[in-house]
Amino acid sequence: MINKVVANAEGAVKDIPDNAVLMLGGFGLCGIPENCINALLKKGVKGLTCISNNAGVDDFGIGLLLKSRQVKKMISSYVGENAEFERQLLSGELEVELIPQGTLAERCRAGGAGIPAFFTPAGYGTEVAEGKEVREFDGKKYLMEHWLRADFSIVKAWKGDTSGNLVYRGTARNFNPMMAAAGKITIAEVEELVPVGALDPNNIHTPGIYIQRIFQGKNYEKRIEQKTVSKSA
Amino acid sequence: MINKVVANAEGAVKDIPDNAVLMLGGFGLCGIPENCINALLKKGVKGLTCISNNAGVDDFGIGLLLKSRQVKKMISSYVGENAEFERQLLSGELEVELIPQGTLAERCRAGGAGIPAFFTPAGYGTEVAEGKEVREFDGKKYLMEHWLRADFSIVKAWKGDTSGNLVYRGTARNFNPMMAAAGKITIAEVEELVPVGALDPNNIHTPGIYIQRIFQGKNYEKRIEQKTVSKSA
Amino acid sequence: MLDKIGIAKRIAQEVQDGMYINLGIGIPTLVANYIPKSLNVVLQSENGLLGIGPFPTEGHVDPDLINAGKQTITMMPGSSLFSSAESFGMIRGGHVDLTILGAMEVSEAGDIANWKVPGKMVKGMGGAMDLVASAKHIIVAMQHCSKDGASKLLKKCTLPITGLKCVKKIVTDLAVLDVVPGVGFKLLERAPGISVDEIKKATEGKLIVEGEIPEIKF
Amino acid sequence: MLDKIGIAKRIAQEVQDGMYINLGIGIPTLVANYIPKSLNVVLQSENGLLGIGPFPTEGHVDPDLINAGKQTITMMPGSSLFSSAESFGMIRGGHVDLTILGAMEVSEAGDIANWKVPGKMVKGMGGAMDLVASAKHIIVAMQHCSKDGASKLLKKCTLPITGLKCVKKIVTDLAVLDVVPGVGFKLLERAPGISVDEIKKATEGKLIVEGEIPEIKF
Repeated sequence: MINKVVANAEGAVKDIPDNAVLMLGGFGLCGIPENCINALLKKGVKGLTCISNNAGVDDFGIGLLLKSRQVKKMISSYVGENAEFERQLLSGELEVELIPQGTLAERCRAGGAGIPAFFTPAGYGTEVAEGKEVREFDGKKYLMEHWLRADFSIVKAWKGDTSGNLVYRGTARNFNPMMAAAGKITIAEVEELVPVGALDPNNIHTPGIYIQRIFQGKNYEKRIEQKTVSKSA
Repeated sequence: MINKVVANAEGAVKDIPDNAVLMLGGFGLCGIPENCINALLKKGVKGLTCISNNAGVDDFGIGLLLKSRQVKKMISSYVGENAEFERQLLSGELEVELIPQGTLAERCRAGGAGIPAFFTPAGYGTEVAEGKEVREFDGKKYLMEHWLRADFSIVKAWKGDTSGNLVYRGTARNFNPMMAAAGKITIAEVEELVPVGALDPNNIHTPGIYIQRIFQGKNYEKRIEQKTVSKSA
Repeated sequence: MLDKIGIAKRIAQEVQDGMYINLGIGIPTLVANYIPKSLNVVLQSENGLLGIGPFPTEGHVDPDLINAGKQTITMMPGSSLFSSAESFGMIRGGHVDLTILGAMEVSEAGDIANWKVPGKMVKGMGGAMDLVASAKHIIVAMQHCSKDGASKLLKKCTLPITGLKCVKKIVTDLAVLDVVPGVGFKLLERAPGISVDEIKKATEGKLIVEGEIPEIKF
Repeated sequence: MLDKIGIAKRIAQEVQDGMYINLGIGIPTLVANYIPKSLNVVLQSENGLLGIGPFPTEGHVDPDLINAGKQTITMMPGSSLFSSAESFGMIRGGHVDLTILGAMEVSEAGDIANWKVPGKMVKGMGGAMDLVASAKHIIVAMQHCSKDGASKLLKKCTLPITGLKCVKKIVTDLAVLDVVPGVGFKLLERAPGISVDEIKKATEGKLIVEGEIPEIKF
């Protein structure tokens, strides 16, 4: 197998240039590449276009990159819960493109799978449809949507082997598998890096072919956005 | 969880009518729904359209349904290795539609995922492109292909729980997951039926939502088409 | 008049055995608490889970297990986890039997507006547009009127649309109504203590009242 | 002149460290035997496996583990299994670095015909059209001429096309050639004992010969 291991987050992101188009996995703060976000912050790369379902919160996740003004444009489905984000958006410092969540997921999937366009009913009749081709199939109206691809995709997995095979955990899977396949260069950070052969081939969520760099992250905070508990056991 | 268990193959296929459109999982003879094929044979349902990557061999798999003249049309990517098939095709008794394998897989996937059409480069410039819309994206030509859906999808898994969650084994996965999602009614036969909760939620290949009926098959032959061995250990 | 819990309870009556259900944020989330235990249903979370269980107890919170509202959750036995692409494939492909969500406005044609208020901060549509464009059956949980008394059941939506002709049933604080395509809002049940006249007054869109309208029963 | 093994050995020289490779049926399958052990490469089987290993020994045959030619196989450590949709997503998305396949004809524009002979039983294209439409780099393994001596390296293909302008390199029993878009077949190497003139005679399409043409070295 091919060895994709790099030493750390700094090494993994070192050649990401200003104005790069990035995909970042995660839903809310769940399954986000914490180590790489911190390395991008440290590196100070600017003018980024970030494709990510959410934009983090003020002091965590992509919110950190917004605060340091490293993001030029967000392509997301839901971007609330972030005061600095709102300020930059209203002042015109930040561009935002909002995409229905399923369309975003499918556009990333299409990017990885070599499908330049497809039809979806989501957004027909809404402002999302503006400028898009509409076509009817079996009596229902659909919009044509295009693939999304990235210069660099940055994903977070639970376990990964040195050849880049990944396994996610729980709902931290979310956008990570599609984004892993849609990057020209894909960087995976994992909670546990294991030797080749340690993962069951039948239960790999992202085959290593999609991954160019992998490293074991450290100090995962895994912050919870809405801690909600029940009293009874 | 919802219980989808039926007693056996006969019960699972009992309402499949003449002229139904079926999807049948499998690649070659690997991962095919042996029990349901035998039940269809016994039931004698006629005029079937079978969407399946291959058409079995003379005396096994879909080949059995061909021999008993139950199949009107095959939609496949590769149909060699079957003398009776060839005879029926040449005599005009059997219709055949050949589709590039990746396009077939993606059309089934689109059917399950509610995508009525998408673009693929496979077949551009060939006779597969005849009558199809061609469109250029980023300087490359693509064909528009439509979803495939079935009245009944019949899949084979290794393990399944009573609510229809499935796990495949090895390369027997192949077309089964996409077909499972593309059937109006989907029947799953499994080598081992386990209670709800026995499968790891993180390693389910086909979520139970796609499955309407499930049963534990019996007497699996799992015939090998090309046994190939090496001498050294 | 129904409070939020009343609306949730009444919607729970619509749930049938064997359903796969997607619950939106807010009142729809509450519906889960009132589904009879005798029914086997599965709740979908569009961020990648079938089989949402109750909120975890204090010691069992797992940051890798959240719902679409980003709340910590648990899984029922027999759950399955998957990617967002698979999840929306499920939704788009019509595999989810029932979608319950909130709305700011619904039109008599069944159009829904629930994602954007011009002039206010735009947070995004999340999965709402995908859900309303593809769901087989949509029930909306909403207040019949805004705080200043304006009807939210309209001839035409005034806010930006989330989806066209998709809402099938509405449960408000005042009434239960079906959306009958090409006809209007058909009044089915009154909330306790609410008269047909009050519902008429609170409904800007065309309201169909046929025969005696019973009170909601719990 | 090269035999099948010679062609496979010469193609194996094209393999580079770190490549993901799809091998077609026939001579391409043989290539796996001659890839230097020092190179880390991964073989893809389009029916859903990355990491094809050697054929199993007699006692270890597994009916659930076959390659695209339906032969029983084993898996290398670090393999991954997936569906046909994922597999062709990989192929279509350009993630496979090298595709090696057989051909009945190749044109000087790089068109390939390898799936159908009119009048003969049509078995289907399998994954060939997907592979040639999407591969980043395609090497064709083929005989330079048919059994009756007709060239298979043509100005235009006469058989039904599998894909247009896709072949990059050809290794035949007589020669190694690059397909140069808009130019023709560029002769790179001669098979042992074969003269440039013999290759010229055996090539119907435009053949570019520049300078001294070395013999293939193993």
